Amino acid sequence: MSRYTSATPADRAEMLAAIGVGSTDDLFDQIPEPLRLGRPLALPAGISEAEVYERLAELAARNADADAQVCFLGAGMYDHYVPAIVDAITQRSEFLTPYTPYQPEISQGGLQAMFEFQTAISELTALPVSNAGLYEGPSSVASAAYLALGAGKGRRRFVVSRGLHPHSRETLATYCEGYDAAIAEVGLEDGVTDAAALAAAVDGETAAVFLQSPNFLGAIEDVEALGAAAKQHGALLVVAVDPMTLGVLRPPGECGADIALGEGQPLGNRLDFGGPSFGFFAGSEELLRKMPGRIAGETDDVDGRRGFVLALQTREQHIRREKATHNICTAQALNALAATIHLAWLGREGFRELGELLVRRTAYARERLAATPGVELLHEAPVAREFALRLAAPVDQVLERCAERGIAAGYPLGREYSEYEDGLLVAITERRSRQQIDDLAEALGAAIEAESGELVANSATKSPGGP
Amino acid sequence: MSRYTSATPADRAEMLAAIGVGSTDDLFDQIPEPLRLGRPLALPAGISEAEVYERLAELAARNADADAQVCFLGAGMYDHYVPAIVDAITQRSEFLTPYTPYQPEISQGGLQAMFEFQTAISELTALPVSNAGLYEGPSSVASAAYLALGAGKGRRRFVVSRGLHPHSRETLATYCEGYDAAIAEVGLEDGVTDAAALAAAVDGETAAVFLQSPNFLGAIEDVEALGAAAKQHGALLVVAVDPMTLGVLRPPGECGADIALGEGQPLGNRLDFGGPSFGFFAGSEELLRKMPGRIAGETDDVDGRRGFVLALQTREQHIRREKATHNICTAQALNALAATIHLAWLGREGFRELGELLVRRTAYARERLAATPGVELLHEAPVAREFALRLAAPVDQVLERCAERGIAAGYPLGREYSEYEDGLLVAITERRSRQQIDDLAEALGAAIEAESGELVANSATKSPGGP
Amino acid sequence: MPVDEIPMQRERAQTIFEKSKIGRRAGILPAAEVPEPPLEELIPARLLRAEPPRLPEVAEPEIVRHYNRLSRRNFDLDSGFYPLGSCTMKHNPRLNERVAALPGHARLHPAQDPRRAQGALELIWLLQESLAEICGLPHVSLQPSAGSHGELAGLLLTRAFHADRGEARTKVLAPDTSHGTNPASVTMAGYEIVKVATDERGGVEMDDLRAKVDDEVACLMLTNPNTLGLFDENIAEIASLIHAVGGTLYYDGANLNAVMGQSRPGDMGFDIVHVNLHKSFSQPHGGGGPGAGPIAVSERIEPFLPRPQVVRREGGNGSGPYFDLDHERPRSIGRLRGFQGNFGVFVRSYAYILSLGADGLAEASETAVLNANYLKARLAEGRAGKYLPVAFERHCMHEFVLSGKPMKRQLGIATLDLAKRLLDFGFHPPTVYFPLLVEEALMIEPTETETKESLDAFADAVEQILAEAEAGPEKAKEAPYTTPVRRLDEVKATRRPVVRQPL
Amino acid sequence: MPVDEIPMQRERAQTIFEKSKIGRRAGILPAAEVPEPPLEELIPARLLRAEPPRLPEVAEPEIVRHYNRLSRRNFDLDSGFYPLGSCTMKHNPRLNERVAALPGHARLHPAQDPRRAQGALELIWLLQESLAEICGLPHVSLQPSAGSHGELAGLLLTRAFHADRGEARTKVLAPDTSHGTNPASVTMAGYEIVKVATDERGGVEMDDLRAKVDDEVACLMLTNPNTLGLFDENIAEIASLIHAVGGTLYYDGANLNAVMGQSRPGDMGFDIVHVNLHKSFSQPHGGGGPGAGPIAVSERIEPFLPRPQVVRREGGNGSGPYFDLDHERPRSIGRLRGFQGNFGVFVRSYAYILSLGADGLAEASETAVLNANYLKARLAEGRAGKYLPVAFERHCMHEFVLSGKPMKRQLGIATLDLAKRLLDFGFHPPTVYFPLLVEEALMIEPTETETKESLDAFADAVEQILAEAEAGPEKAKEAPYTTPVRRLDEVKATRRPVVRQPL
Ligand SMILES: Cc1ncc(COP(=O)(O)O)c(C=O)c1O
Ligand SMILES: Cc1ncc(COP(=O)(O)O)c(C=O)c1O
Repeated sequence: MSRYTSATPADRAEMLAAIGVGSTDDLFDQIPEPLRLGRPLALPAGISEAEVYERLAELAARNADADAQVCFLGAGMYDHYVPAIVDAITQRSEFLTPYTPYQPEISQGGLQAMFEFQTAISELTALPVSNAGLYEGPSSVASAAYLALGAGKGRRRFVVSRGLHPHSRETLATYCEGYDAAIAEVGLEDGVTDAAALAAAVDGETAAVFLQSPNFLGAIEDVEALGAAAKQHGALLVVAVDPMTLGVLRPPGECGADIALGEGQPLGNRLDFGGPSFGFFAGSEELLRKMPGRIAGETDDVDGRRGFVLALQTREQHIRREKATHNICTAQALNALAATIHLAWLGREGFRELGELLVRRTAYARERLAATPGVELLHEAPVAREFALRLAAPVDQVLERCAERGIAAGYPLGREYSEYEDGLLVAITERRSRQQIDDLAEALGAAIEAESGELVANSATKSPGGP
Repeated sequence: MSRYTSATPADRAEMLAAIGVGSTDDLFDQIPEPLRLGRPLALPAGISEAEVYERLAELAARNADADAQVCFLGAGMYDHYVPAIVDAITQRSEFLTPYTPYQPEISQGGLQAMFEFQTAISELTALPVSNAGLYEGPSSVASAAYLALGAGKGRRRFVVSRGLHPHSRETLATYCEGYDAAIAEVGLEDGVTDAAALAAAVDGETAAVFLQSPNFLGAIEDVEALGAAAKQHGALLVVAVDPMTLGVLRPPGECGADIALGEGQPLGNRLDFGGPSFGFFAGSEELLRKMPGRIAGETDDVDGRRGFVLALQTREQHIRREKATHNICTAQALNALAATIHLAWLGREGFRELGELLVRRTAYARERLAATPGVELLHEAPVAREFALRLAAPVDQVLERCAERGIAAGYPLGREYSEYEDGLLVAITERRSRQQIDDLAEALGAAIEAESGELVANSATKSPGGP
Repeated sequence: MPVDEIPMQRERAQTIFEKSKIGRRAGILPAAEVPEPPLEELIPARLLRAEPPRLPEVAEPEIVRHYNRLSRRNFDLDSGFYPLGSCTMKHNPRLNERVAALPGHARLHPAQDPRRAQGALELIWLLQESLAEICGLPHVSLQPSAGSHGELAGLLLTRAFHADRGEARTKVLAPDTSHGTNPASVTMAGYEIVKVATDERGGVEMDDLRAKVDDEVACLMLTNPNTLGLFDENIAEIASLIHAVGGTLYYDGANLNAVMGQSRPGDMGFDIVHVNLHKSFSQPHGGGGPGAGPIAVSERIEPFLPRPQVVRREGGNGSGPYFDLDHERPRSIGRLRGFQGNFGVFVRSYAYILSLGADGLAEASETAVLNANYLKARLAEGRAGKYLPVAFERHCMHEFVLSGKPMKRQLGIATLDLAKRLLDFGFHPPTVYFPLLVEEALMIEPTETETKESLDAFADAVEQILAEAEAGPEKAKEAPYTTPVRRLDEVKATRRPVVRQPL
Repeated sequence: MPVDEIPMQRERAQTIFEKSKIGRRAGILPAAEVPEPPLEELIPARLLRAEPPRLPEVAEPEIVRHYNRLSRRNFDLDSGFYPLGSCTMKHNPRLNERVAALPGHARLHPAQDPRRAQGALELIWLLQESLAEICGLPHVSLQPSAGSHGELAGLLLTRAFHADRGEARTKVLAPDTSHGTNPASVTMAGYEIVKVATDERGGVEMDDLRAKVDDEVACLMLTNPNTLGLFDENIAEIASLIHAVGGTLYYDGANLNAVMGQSRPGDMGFDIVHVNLHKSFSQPHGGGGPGAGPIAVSERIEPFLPRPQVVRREGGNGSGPYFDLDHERPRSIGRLRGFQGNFGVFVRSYAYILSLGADGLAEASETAVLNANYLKARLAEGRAGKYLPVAFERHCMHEFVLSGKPMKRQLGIATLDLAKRLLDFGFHPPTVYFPLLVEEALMIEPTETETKESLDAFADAVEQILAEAEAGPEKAKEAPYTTPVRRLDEVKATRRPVVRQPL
């Protein structure tokens, strides 16, 4: 069994003597006998490091990761290249192992990193204040709703675009049970939010309007135009964005957003089957004291040295308790640090260039794939790094055939949108070369052709499924 | 092109102005025009980090590494498990990036690590003084010979057991061209050095006698008995050892060795297709001032604080130049650190247990394989972690068949020993489970059976070779 | 000897943005390989950004130096003793980082077809099973991202549970010693928090509890051992009181490190438990995350667990069992976040459980309790015993709370001063001023991975600081002296907040 | 403000052996899974060890802390400016560490059948080809483990080359500015070293050379640019002199960083070149290795290259080309070490070459020379210009040498004192007291990866130290003050050497 303890039998004897008990068992006396487990846990015995490694390597080998397959999956998390310095720095004990910086004098590294992160997010979103990060994307949407309720003096209604990530909409609905708030959803037209329907849905009871751009179908929304309705009724405009597009797309802060938030994974974080990553959350000056999460602020020490501390803690649960702006405590500091390093590595020029590269390769891929027999565009709206297609054959079987050729062709929209059973969402990153895009077109075409024939047979053998 | 430079056009202009030249080209004027390259190097243009990663990942994927195959290869380097803390610590910038510690006040980390390494090697070998490491195993043998020449007042002859690693014998021969020294080789009997022949080979001209235990065939030599001849004629006794066996095998220092050395890879170093690793080198007190390589020593600072420095530098090339005890400068400090951490992680008990585990699994494997039809022992001498077999079918073809089943069955002795064309050397580590050993027996048996028939045909198709 | 300024202090803070110089860069990108029309031809100009964000322009060597030097301005667990109460700062094995980084884990896309993510789903399932056994409750969801997220999940589960029975309850009880996230979560879940008093043994004041228990009570949230490090001996009675009125019992698992393999929340009568994988199960804290807050629940709560749930299915037509994401959960409260939770954290914690195994986990808790009681004993001696009495005089579990009240009155130094002075001795201070009901509280949790030598050194440092203070309070009041920065003006940071680098 | 002792200095050095306590341990092993007879039944008792080596007994958390804290007692390239002359302390890209760690590289056994190591052999071949182009010589062997190893290889090649022509020459020429490894290698190769003087331009004194060149000369070893950072303009004539008497010309490539893509040793007339991959090609120095010292040679030397050589072969029967280890080299000098050399280093350096490419390498050398000349110019100003004159007044290449002679005479502080005082300013000092012919030498190599700001800060620090010294020598003579330890007694360490922990 691997243990990480140091107490030798001799140590234990000395320590028990100092405590004044005969055995450690005596220390557990305070637990009423019937509540003592009194048996070993029904878990295997501990094993050596080499064996644990083997065991986990075996499990890992049974996943088709983005090295094993060419990955066109997106839907909120993307296969970007994470520079080596990100791992090298975030794996340093000094960043990896401390707790939340409650003692600023010995936590300047983490606190300054938070301050730099806030600055970077503020720049990306063109909004003046950012927190130091939240759990991840969808729950950040729910946190914005909580803020809106607090700010919205009694308003208990949210208007949400169907273009908002399904996980975000579902998470918001979950939280709203506790918020005692209602949600009105506005549909999509030609891939983007139905402007008329949105305008009609917003009213004086609306605490906030939620948009996403690019939306789940990859379409870039005209946030400013759509946001007018929110402004008109004094509702907060909350916009979820893909941070990797903000080098080229007009930032929420310039489109009238009160809050910009989103999933931070594309910035320096690996896929990790969905987490840990982080959520970013920026807002207008007025919202500073209503923000959820940690915020690092600049100050001086007694000798006048510049330093950083956790600012505005009076918002937080450990001070304000039931009146706190949020319940969050442990967040995702290390993931936010990874993002900060990645952004510094890309730099002003590199970040813009990356955005341009995504837009151009995506345009190429969209055209290339749309030209494939059996494939057509699901919508014609402008896109940045992801786009939706309609396939002339059952999507699952087509994906299966592509997978057999080592390609994860994309995300089947039918999983989340019954109206798009034939939809496929394809994501592009700088790691997806032109060659890989051409191979995808080839594979898709072949799969659709093959499927078009043998629908019946195929789907029969499929049904119950199994690995 | 990826660059790691910072000079912007503005910087360059300022710097050139300060220097007082118009262009960097002017600075290269001191190179006579005909010697200026005057064209770009015939190398590809630089590429991005993501692309370099892809390129090297493709190359790596075309190697059958010890994850891709079950590895029974040894012959001096072994597939031991390297604990995660070894990588975590050796990858810290503070250990990874400094130069040799010429400024001790800011190099205490590296110097103390050397001191700890020397202590560990001294303990393993049971010899009082160790240096901080040399390049690797075989060249350390040649370094010992150089020391022996220096110590041996005019003696220019070495007696070498054929059980010494072929690479060591060949390296020694290469160096001896410069040493102007002769080598007499002593053969093996029943797997171990022919004692009588050795006794006969050593004479008053002999500067040193070289043994290895376990020797290349895995056999444990009776170093003390064999060493008597060296003592008798006043030659140095140099013993190459496998450090991983020193938890259970009698250490060279207790067998009369004047110098113990060897390949350090098994201690905390990965396989790396053969390097970088390190060579260790320990000796008797008298040899301290004749040792090659760096040696860290303990001392105090002006305030009486304990500290460490490079000691006895007067032995070294940067001071003594042509009279130096060796020419080595850059060595393998980081690899020696990895060994030190690995040894601390194993600890006194773990190191002994590991030795016992190797001996027992090896005994099991040797018996199990010898019981396989078409397989017999090449020798019956006691072994610790590696042993030699004779196969009843052509070794290369047998290995090929095992490889097709994902097993690297061992090292074909014929590569280095014409007298053992049918020989196979099998190595065991704690990573080779009983199940894997049983699988090897099964695979070997099947391969031999299959080969026994179709020798002719098979070897025909084999000849020119190719991937 | 003439002394220069301490190197760390000499180096003034400068952000990466301030190191930016136009024209410098680190990363470069692959060539486009495709046609490169002006962006306006692909996206309407009004949707495009005029000026790129002003990210720093710095070459790679300087980025590396910036963050390496910054890192040294942190105190960390791999450098010294970190007895931060309630945070379980135990050793973070590097093995866990290694296995989490395997491409099969780290590079797996969350939307991958479950049939091609069987290893990941099995790992999740195995961790669910392990936590269920450790907590003594049959069902587990790993979705919550941290303890506070688990609390909210638990309260929403409670709400769904009552709603399902046609009830709308309004109150949630929690002791006055509860952690701040508890009341904050209660409010977010739409409930009203009701505080329960603490008795002289440090447990729940039973009379106060009885007085407050009624059928408006949806749930009681407890930490056991509680934030005083004390196990509530009345837990059985407490449970029956709550269950009698139909409420649920929620276990804040932040202190689970005290009872692994020793006692199980489920056996104590709890319905819902959250586990902080970044505490008891060795996920590094990362300076404030990531973590994970899985929840374990009883049968009656199971139908409401978040979607999707990882399940093990028997394979059709003879093929073996396989693992799947179950989205068909009609009574589920729904999602709490995207995808499957903090998988990378699950890998680390599962590796930790595999490493220690049944006996190792029990030994970890046993040693955590031993270390805490030993340090408590050491601090009952000498000056500490005089100026820093323990808040509740009985054996503690994995942590204990001292009161700095006599120290403040007799020596004129506050708990904060003691904490700051400890920094000069190379120790991370304990948690201070929590729990609230103990005046000048010092909450000390050594964890099982500390040596006796570390505990002794810490006790000696406290003794020395108190001795200094007997000579006069100044030394401690002005501390720290040797840290990268000294005491910081936190009021200024809140009064005139500067929360980003002006550019 | 009352100051405590600097934390680093307060912490006294204690070895891992001194932290050992019987019964503690970190690693555990898998179960044997096989019969476990007493060892005596498997191996004769006289061959067994009675007592295991006294390795430390420490649990993992304390091992991690020990080495983490130890690491902070090092100054490193990722923390600051490291202008150590002749050592090319340029940025070490982390990308190189990442690719070297890929299992296909890191876990590949050196005895693997070449047919199953094609990726590794191709990488070696590609690196050979790249270095051949950079050096301007057709053939490369990667076998030598460091520069000094390459030197010995080159001298043994020279010996074999002459022997092959039936000659036994005795002398090897090298300038008095040569690095210590040169003469040391000469002796190991069985030759006699003959020093050649340096002229007033810092190059080889041609008359002295002519006087010493005869048919006993086996080889001339040169570093060009030499250790003064100066390019020898007479190189063409030097080469023809040596070739005229049938000697070989050896290029010590330690300074190749000055001329990559600018000028090639082969074109200068050299027969044999060693390259320090741990200098020009970004392999991290590791506190004293690992490195690698590949050699590039001309056609006439090729037959003697070490065994085995990695070669590209045309595949039989239509299959494409493949890579192999060629052991059949009858005239080879043989092996210099085991297996195929420091492959892990090759991976890093090849990744570096791929990253920079042709233009990037040329730009690196160009910027290295620019940085050196700029810093030289900065140090020609003010006090530095007065007390620290440059040894040879001309443009330098990638490094330059100052003389502390006036400083010593006029201010009473030696080069060593200046170096030690620089430590307090957070800089690694230049190489000192080398080359030997410059009195009180300071050899400064900034490298291309430093910013102008770093160079300016360094120049300012030197200025400030000299200003301090004008006020009196004590400050520098007692320096450093802020390092983990202060000046150490090196004499004691050699007089009464303690080279291991007594147990
Ligand atoms: C007692 C207690 N409850 C809840 C929490 C909240 O856990 P988390 O930080 O994971 O949200 C903490 C963490 O500090 C705690 O100590
Ligand atoms: C000029 C010169 N030659 C040779 C060497 C020796 O190289 P290595 O340390 O790689 O053996 C060095 C390294 O310091 C050097 O600077």
